[in-house]
Amino acid sequence: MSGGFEINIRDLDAVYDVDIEKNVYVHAIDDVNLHIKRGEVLGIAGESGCGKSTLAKIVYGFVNPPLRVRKGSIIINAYDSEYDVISLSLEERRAKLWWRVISYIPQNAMNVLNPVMRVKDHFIELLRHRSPKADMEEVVKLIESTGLKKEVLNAYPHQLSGGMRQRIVMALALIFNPRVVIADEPTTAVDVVLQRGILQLLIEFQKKLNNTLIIITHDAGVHSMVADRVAVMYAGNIVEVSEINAVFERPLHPYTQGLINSLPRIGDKSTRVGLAGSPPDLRNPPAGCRFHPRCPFAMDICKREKPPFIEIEKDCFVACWLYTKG
Amino acid sequence: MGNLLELRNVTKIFRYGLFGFRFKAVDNVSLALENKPLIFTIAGESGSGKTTLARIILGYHVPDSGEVLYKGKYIHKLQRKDIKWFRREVQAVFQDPYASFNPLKKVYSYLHETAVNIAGIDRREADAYIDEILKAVGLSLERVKGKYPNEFSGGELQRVAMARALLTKPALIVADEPVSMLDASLRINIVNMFNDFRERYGILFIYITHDLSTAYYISDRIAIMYRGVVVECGPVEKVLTEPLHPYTQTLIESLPIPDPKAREKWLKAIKLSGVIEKEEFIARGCKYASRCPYASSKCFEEPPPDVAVENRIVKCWLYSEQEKPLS
Amino acid sequence: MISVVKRIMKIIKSDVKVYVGTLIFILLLIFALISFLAPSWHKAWYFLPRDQLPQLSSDPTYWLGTTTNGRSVFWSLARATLNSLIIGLVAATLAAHIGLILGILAGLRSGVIGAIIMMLADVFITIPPLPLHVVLVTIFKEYISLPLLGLIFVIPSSWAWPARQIRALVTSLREREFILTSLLSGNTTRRILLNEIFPYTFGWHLVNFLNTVLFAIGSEAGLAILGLSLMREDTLGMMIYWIIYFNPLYRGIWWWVIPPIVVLILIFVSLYLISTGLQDYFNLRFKR
Amino acid sequence: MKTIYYFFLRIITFILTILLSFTLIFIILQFVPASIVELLIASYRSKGQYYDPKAIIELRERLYELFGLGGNIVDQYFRFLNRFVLLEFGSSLIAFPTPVKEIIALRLPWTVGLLSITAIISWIMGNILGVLASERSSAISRTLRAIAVTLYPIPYYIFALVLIFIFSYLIPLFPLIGGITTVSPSLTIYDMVYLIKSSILPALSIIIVSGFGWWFLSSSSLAQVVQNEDFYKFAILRGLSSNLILKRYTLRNVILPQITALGLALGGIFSGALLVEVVFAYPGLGYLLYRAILGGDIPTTLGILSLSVIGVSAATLILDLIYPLLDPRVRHR
Repeated sequence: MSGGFEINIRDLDAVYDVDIEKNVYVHAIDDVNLHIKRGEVLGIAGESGCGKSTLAKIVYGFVNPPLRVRKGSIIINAYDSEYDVISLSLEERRAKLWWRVISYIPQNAMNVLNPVMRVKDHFIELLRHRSPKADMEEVVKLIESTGLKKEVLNAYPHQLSGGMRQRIVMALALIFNPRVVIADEPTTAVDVVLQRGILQLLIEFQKKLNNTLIIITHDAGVHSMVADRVAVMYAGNIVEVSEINAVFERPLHPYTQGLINSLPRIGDKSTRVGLAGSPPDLRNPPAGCRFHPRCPFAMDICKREKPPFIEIEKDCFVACWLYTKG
Repeated sequence: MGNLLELRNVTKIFRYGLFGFRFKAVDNVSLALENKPLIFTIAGESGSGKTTLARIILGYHVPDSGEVLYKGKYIHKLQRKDIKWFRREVQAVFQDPYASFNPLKKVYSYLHETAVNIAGIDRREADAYIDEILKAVGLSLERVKGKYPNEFSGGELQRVAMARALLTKPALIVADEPVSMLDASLRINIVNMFNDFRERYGILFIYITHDLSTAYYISDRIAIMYRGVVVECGPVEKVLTEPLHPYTQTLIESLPIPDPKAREKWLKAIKLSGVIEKEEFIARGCKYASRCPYASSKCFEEPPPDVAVENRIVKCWLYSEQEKPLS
Repeated sequence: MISVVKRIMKIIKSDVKVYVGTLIFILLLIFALISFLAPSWHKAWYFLPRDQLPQLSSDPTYWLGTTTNGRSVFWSLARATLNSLIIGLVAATLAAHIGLILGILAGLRSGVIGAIIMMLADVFITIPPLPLHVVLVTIFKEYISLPLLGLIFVIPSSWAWPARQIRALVTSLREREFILTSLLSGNTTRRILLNEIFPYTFGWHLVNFLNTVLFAIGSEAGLAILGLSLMREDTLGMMIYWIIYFNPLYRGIWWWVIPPIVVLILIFVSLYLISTGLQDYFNLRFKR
Repeated sequence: MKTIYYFFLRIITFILTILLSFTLIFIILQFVPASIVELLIASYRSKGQYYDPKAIIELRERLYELFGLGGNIVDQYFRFLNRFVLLEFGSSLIAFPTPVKEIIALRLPWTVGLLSITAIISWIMGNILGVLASERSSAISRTLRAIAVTLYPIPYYIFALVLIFIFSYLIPLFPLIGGITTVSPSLTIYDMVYLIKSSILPALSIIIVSGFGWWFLSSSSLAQVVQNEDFYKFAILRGLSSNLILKRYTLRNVILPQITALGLALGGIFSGALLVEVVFAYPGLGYLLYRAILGGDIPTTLGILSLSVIGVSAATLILDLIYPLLDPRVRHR
């Protein structure tokens, strides 16, 4: 597997059509640029409705109505070939990209197995190309690497606990050793102890397979435990991308600052303050910087023009007028 | 000053299907809360029985055994005249604001009913009184009147639910996961409000949650529940920083805290137990035995007693007189 | 009162199925009501010349021609539609309301009573309706009258469908937190039933009502084919019976056969369109 | 262990259904005034049909016993149950002295033949079409859905009349209400051809209506239920081929609610089929029931009715026993 791998997202813009004739839509992704590197764990943070899951679906190429990509490109180059996800047809994505180059662990992973099929059939139908015996050996090895016993393979999904089903879905996603794995809110409905186990497993596989892991979650604590870099999203824009320690020690964007300050920590009872107001309705988002109605530092220019997405340091970006003057 | 609320060996049994599997959702829980304004947290993961316990305290579920006393009166055996008194004294706020209001009814109708039926406010003065309470939660009457639940954001609707509970000037408010559906940045505003009302109106809050960080931030005392049993109870500063019970220890260690420096300790691999929840519920001894690193044969046979350690109670054989405390 | 009418109109316009269905049904209703203007002799046999082709004239008697037994197809069909609708309404009102009450009772009292009601409902649903109707009508042949026939169709299973439907709805509602909020706002169980639960069940009650009307009209036609309906009265079922009995198609008399079939099909189509349209409407609103 | 418990419960419901329906009939029969027996017998005489006097005597005896006009209630109930369950109704009136059981047995294969073939074909056709149609272009499925919504509520016997009008009158392909008069079909070629020719229309009227009915149910259950399920979306995400998804994910999850729906609809399908036979004078149980009622032959009527109750309950039981084989959640609790 020769080295080079990265994903380049250029000027991506996507909407959820509400009423096509009247041209009413929810502007879910607005001018997103992101460069995802080889072998890194990128966290995509942001609160409900900021578009992080939508971005993940588009990067994976799972775009169907009412979601519509208006402009922008997503270039994945892996195994010395280049794919523009947006221009590929659904058939091409399915044949070339899905599960070989890029795989996707969906939200609510506990209930995504087919209730009327045994666990092992989920794997066999994917492998199928080699001899049944060889297939089974590979599947057993993969299952045992997630800490599950091989008897699990003969069981039906409803006979297993939530945690077990979660690990099976993870094994399914890693079966072809993909170059990038997207995990969409992997541990929201899971209790804390199981969450730690699952996230540790994700990181362990990422290290072993040396691929890129994109974790989408609203939980800042999860990002601080697993992510190398974090992209913070607000109302369809990426407002800040920075290295994990920087995000928590010296957050750049006012939204990130507000978010980090509002998180209580055990052992520290100092008063915390949340953000005023609530996220905008993306059917008619505010002009200029979409955070200006709630931003304590909002200047006149913020209300009129969209802040540029500039690289403050290597691999660190921010979209805020506070940083363009200097 | 007797106890405001007292639970004595409360047990509630649930059944799956007609002759199906029976288990104790709440198993022999005893608690005592003095009559002073504070925030008491009941923390536990899903399936720990904390919501069932809340519904028992509200009088909605009747326990299969044990009693619940509010200001010395048995709440499940109240006579007619006391029911209205109990309803005025004890109110509640629920997890999902949109589920707490009937989508087909105007939100204002619940405020009006509570004010008139429970608080006994005269119909004519109801609007003024409601407006005053709504202002206390950062809203106003004309912002709320005539609107349906879907015309509010989650945060706003939860504030209306809080206002509805405050209308009767209760002494006890049971808040069942009041902020878990809200975004982190908005969550803290509502949590701060609890503290504010505790001081201003002298209300005792029972805060039910699975989020230990907010629990630490606002509460005074905490009880940790696991599979229907209170495993540890005491002042929150002590319990969450120097946890005694093995389950509480694992909980605190596993919590993903928003500080990258703790990553190295957090990534220390843990063994995920393959135990199915159902078995733990019907376990004879300690419910946590099958996952506990210190479990001995006694833990599997006999349910552990409540052991007093400093000003805390922990239900674990490790701390009973014969055994030397290990931690 | 006006707000209720406004709401109903809103529902009707909201779904094309309901709109078309209501339109057809209103036309049928008018046609049925015209039967009150029927001349006194319309029931008599051999009053009119037999097997007359339909011809347009001022007097509607001949619009649809006459039958082999010398009766005006138009008047007998109008009266038949009216009677069938009456049977349907009698059966539906009873069955839907019994179903509603038992459904709410079983939904709220989840203990033994609820289990018994539901077990009874499940058992009754599997019993084929025709045999029991035939037994009832054969035995009480002498006492059969329009409303009694409607009553018979309530047994065995037409109450069971609404009961199952309403019970499922109520059990799911019972778990919802706004019931608790309403309780904490000082509402009595009766008021909760009225303000919180009933607005939801009303929709399905209407749907169950329409489905039972269909079931009853269909059952009456079925019994009539077996010669067990009201021999002396005009009902859509009886018209089918006479068509099978006299077999007019043999002699090319098509105008006696087509109208009753068309009216029957229109009734079924229109009521079912309204019922499915309402179901979609309530599913959507309930989920929101 | 759990599945045996499931079967046990199903068999109990089966027995209960039969017991309850017969008890219901028994209770109804208790309200029959004694005078009605004389009334019924008198009405047959007035019809001018000649009945063998011995038949009348036996009928009066049978009716007295049936309507519980003699003996104490308890042992009468058990004799009543015994008679109904074992179809012991003595000799029929319209074909005296042949016992009721015999003439029913003669006609049973006709009805079972017509019913089983049409019900199964339309169920399978409806489901497969339902799943396929909505997968393909939505234009076809929208028009099909419109037809299905109009056809679905119409009872078979009404639709049968439409078919008669079109295929017997307008385009005379099939014999008008000819039907097969010979009671026992001799297996000559001519009979066979005639048999098939006159059973096409009855079969068609059931297949078209219920076929569209099942199509409508399966496509709506597919659209509302399966396609919104997480496992369906995850199957697409994994890049599985569309016909693999169709076979192992869509079809197998749509079939389950359709089996329960079939179980619930059996009662209606059976009643409908009986009536279609009358409209076409198809020599099955339905037509026998029609002639029994016409001739006031109560024992045969009750015989057919109890057979239909037992038959439908048995069919429902079979479906209930098949269901766990297809749904592992029931098989392995």
